[in-house]
Amino acid sequence: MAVVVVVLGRSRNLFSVVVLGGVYSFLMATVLVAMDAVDVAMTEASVGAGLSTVLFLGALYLCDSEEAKPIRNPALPAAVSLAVGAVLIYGAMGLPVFDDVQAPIHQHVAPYYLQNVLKETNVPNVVTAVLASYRGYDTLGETTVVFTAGAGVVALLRQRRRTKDKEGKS
Amino acid sequence: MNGPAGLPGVLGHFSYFVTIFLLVAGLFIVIARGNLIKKLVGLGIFQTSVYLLYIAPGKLIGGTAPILSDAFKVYSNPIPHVLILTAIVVGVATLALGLALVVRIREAYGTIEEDDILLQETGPASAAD
Amino acid sequence: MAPEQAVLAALAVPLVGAALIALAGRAPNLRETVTMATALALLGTVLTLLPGVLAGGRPGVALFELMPGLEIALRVEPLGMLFALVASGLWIVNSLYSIGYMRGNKEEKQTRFFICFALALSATMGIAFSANLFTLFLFYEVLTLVTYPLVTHHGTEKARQGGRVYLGLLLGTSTVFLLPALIFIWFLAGTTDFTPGGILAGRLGHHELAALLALTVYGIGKAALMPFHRWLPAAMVAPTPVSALLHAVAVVKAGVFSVVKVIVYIFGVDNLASAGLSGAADWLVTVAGFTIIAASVVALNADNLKRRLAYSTVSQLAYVVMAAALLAPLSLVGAVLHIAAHAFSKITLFFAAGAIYTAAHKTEVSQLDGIGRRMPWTMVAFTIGALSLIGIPPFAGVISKWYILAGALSAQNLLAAAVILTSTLLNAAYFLPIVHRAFFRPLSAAAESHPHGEAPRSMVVAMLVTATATTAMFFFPDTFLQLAQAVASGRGP
Amino acid sequence: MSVATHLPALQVVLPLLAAPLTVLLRRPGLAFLVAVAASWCALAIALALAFQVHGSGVISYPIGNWPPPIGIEYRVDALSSAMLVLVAGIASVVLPFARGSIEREIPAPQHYLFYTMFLLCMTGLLGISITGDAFNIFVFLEISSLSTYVLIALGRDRRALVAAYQYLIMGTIGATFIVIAIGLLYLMTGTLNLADMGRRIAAVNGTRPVLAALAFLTVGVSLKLALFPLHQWLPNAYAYAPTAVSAFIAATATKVAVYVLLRFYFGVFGEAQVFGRLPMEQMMLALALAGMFVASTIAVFQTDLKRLFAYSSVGQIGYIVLGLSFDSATGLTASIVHLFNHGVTKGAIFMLLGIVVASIGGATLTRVHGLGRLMPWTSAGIVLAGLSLIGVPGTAGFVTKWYLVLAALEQGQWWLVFLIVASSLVSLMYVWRFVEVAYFREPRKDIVPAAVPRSMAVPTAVLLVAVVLFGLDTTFTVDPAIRAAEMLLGGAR
Amino acid sequence: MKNDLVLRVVAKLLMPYILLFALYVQFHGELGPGGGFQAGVIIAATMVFYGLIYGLPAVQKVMPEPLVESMMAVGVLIYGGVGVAGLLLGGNYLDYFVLSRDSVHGQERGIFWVEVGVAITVSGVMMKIFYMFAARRKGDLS
Repeated sequence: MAVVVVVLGRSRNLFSVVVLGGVYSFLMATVLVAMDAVDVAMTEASVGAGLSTVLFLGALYLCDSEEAKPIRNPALPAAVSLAVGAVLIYGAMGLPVFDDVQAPIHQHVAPYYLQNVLKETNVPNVVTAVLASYRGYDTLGETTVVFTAGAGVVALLRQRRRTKDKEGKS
Repeated sequence: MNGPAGLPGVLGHFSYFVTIFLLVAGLFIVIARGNLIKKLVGLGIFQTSVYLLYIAPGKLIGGTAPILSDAFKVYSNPIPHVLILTAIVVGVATLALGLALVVRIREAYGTIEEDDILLQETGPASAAD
Repeated sequence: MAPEQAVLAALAVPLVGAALIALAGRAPNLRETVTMATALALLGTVLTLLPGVLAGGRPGVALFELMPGLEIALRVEPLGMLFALVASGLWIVNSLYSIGYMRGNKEEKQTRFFICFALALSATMGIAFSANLFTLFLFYEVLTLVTYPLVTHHGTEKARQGGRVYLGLLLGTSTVFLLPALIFIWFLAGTTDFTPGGILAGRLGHHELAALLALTVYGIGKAALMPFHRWLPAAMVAPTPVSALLHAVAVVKAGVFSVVKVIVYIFGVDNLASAGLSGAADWLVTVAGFTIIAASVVALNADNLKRRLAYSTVSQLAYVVMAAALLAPLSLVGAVLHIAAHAFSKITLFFAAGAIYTAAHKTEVSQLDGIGRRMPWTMVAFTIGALSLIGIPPFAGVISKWYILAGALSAQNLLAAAVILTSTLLNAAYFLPIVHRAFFRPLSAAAESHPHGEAPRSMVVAMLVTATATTAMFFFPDTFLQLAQAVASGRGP
Repeated sequence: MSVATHLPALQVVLPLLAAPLTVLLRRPGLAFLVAVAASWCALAIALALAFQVHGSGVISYPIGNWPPPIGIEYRVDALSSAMLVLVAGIASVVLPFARGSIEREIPAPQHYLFYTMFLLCMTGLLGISITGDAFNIFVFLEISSLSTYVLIALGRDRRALVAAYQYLIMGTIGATFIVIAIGLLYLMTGTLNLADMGRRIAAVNGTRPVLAALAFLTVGVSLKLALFPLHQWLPNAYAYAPTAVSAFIAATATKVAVYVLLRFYFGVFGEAQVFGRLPMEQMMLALALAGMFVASTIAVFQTDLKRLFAYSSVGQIGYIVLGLSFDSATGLTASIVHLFNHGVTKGAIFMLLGIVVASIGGATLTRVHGLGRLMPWTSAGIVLAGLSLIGVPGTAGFVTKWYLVLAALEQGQWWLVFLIVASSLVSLMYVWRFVEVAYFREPRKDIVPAAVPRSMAVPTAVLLVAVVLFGLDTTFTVDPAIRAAEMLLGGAR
Repeated sequence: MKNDLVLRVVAKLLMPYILLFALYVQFHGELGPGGGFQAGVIIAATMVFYGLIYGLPAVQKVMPEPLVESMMAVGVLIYGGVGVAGLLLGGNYLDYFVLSRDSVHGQERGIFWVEVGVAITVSGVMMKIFYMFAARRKGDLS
């Protein structure tokens, strides 16, 4: 995965970038499966690898597919992103280690779901249950986000460009 | 707060390091690259990396996907999965909007390079009337 | 009408007047009739308050309360009463004069001019009758803002320059110094009400008190205490009636008025003078004294008539501040009286200067040779004003100066006494030459070739009125004296 | 079932469902009506909630009847109800205004979608303010953000697109940071419910992940609220967005971000940890001051009024953060009051600019010459709101200044007192640029103002009245603020 | 590729199965992985697929633009409506217990409808976005 990202960062042909992005998503998906997050994996595969790739290609069709060499010098961005990474490492070192049963997340709310889902909703897929019922409101929000995006794209791409351009120039 | 069942030391945090590397790389692409689409790709990576941050700690070795049946006793933690599902959706929604914007920008400016756009703007921007 | 209503009316009348003037803007005659009517109405309202206040009444009204102990409220007390009297009285004369002046010089935007004038008066009434420091601050700022268009009336670049200095210094000092002081006072006392004996008694040590006093006094930039006096000469770009308003009627008077009011009712004379913190105000005496002398010297070297008058004002204001800072009852009476005396005298002088400009288009002292023969009334009035400021009987100035001097002696402050005497000489030195030129020098050749007569009648009348007032105040000072003594003896609000 | 018990749900759900409805209707007129109706209902609900909270304390509403922390909880307390009122209030004023405004700024086929987006944005902000669940905050944050990007991109200038894109990138980074923070917190506490988090975090106080979370959260939110060095997206966004949008987001979006900050700092981390473990106070103080001075100074040199006031917003945010940095009841009160006051003021200003744009087709300083004569009411309004930005007494802005200075005094930091008042002089400068152009320049011949519908004038007037009202009677603003501040410091856990 | 015979035939054959699979994912979501969102994506993907092969007009005959646009809204409304139903039946917002006499059954019912709503919105939005980009493309070429 890391390799993919590095290549992706360096390459300047946007097509390959996009395709690599797809590959990356697939890898991510497999990792997620390994982490037992089947639903997530499925979504990531369909969305990350499928949907967004299509979107990108669609957009690329409308734009030019070669990236000019970045003129700016990468010192500052590097500094910023590394700083962020440093903070995160600092924090991560204190996190419960991988596969730690004692970690709070395994102690507090989750067990309740695992024990009561069948009793309360008769839905064996805990993820679905939590998604749609316990935390159903988040999902409503999520749906709204999707809707927002849809309506937004409509709002942005509906009107005729030419007039738009003139206004822009004025 | 290393629990007894946890893998020791750095190894125990391996997943985090992967996450962090991806995150840094993504962020770097976003900030450093001048190409609007490239930026969005970077943004994508940046967001996806966060997924691992959530999911990984939820995994329990020997656990299975949180789909209940009598065959298994140990399950991985479902909550992060739920959250990340939402996060992914939000991510792609943002992406769609971003691309739509890029298309429009391409049409208005004829380029998707940030620097070129800034170059153009120094022209009309001065006569902002 | 009941005194409470009268208090509100005092603010409302000029506002209504302004509105009417705006409506009557098309027809000059009607507009100016409205102006005069408003002015008279205002004086009438203020006068209805006088007897009650003399009898010890302190009518007041509370409008809004922003937070506990911080409300917009009005209350009439002797000092404010006196200030209101002077301002509203002089407004009538000033309007009369302005009409002549504006027409004589064919000024533009006359409607805006008269509107702002009325607004300024409303703000002044607010300052005069404010019941606490916060309200005073509020109207103080309003006054600054509404007078800005007057100062920049000509709209030239020079005018705008002057306007910037004016606005910058006044708003600057008031926000950077006065506002923190105000909040600090509230923070200490939980109120900002003007109360006899002050509200800070025993709350602060010597140095803190001195510092706070400095903040406050310099915060009141309108008092033109050096080094924050620059705005006054800068504002000279304005038309003469405006200068008169600034110098005599409203602005600078508002300044010294506030200073006196703060010293008497916020800090408290006894508090400042009390043993523990004796001389928390001494430095102020020194600064004021310095201002008096320095300003007089500048005036001495100024050839531009208005500039000379401006610096004379700076020094005269310093008189009031010094007198107040002396903290002696007698000098306080002097301070209060001097507000009135200087008002009458200085407005006369400015009227004269304006008249000269209107009739002869002369602005420099050196051009005034023999003008007394052409404009006898004007120069007589001028002479009266000058003599009054120098402190020669039978004119108003001598009374106030007398009290201040007496106060200085009673406070055994020889420095102050010396300053007063020196400055008197200086005053004489920069006023008398003008009189001498006007009456005893022959007309210059240049002037011979441009014959001109007296200024428009309305201006002459206005001048004579103020000149008479200046004289009258010497013979019948009772009302003012009563009010002043009421202030000094602590029978405040 | 009684409606009253379900108000919290309805508060958000009404606008949320109204949004898709507008898409179904597709007719601008109907969409407009739906939107207005929804926003007014929302306002009514918000007020009702405010009263309930005031009466019976914190309201907790478990959605889907799952008791928190199992399910998602809605939690209304003094602070959140205040935010609800602000958001709903501004929305219900801006929406009627928007109709006239967008007709001139947005191509017709977009109109109904504009209302959709507007409603969604409002939904998002309301959701953030009311929810008691960490992840839910993120979801609704995204709703509001996405819709905001679109709204900005609808601006007629092509630079609006770039502005929107920049905002999208920065906003998403900020949001992702927030997610990271939430994730870390979740990993450490095992819960997503804020109150629950606040309780359970005690066990892991000061551990590295928590501190890291604190850092990420601060940066993320700072991006959203355009804290000084992270403000680059804001000026363009405000300047090129349709004016109605500028008005709404300027008044609410950044404020809600501040709310999130407060919520996490005091509700979850606890002030001891925030201000104890890290040099937060100093950092915030520095950034706030930098914002106050640098941003305001940049504002002075802008030529486009929308840009000018956008920068002024960055400066004003400085005040809010400054109040926060005092970590005292008074300071917090100042911040929360300023959320209101600045929200109202800025809303009013951008609406006024909207009127200007609609009338003379642009709001650059070169266009508004002599605006004082062309559009007396509008420019008077701008000046009034400007005075509030400066913090002149009698306007909303003054109240904030007052509390800020008070907070500084409590800690005896005199230098801060002076910096605060000095910063208001900078604001004076940029407001004055408008005044000079509008009142002391001749109108341009080539510009003839077009008539503006009353539907734009009236809502603007309403806000202006509020500006003055909040400046004179502070019971609406300060009292809730004080309650909220005490609640936060008392520990909202 | 519009006139590639093989593709066209294969597409025709495949289409129904994909949709079937979508429905499976949709309603099997309670048991296995999957749910409304994934289903929606797949449905949309089918249509996009169809569109790529047969061209935009063809899809728009099957799925007219206004219909798609209203699908976006309807989905959200269904979801929100379930919540409101909860309110009307005397529960809290999004309270599924009250949707049926037997609370567990109520939960199932609630989840079912919610998933439907999600699916509709998602597919609607995806298709709409595809349309939008596609339309742009035509505009560019012309």
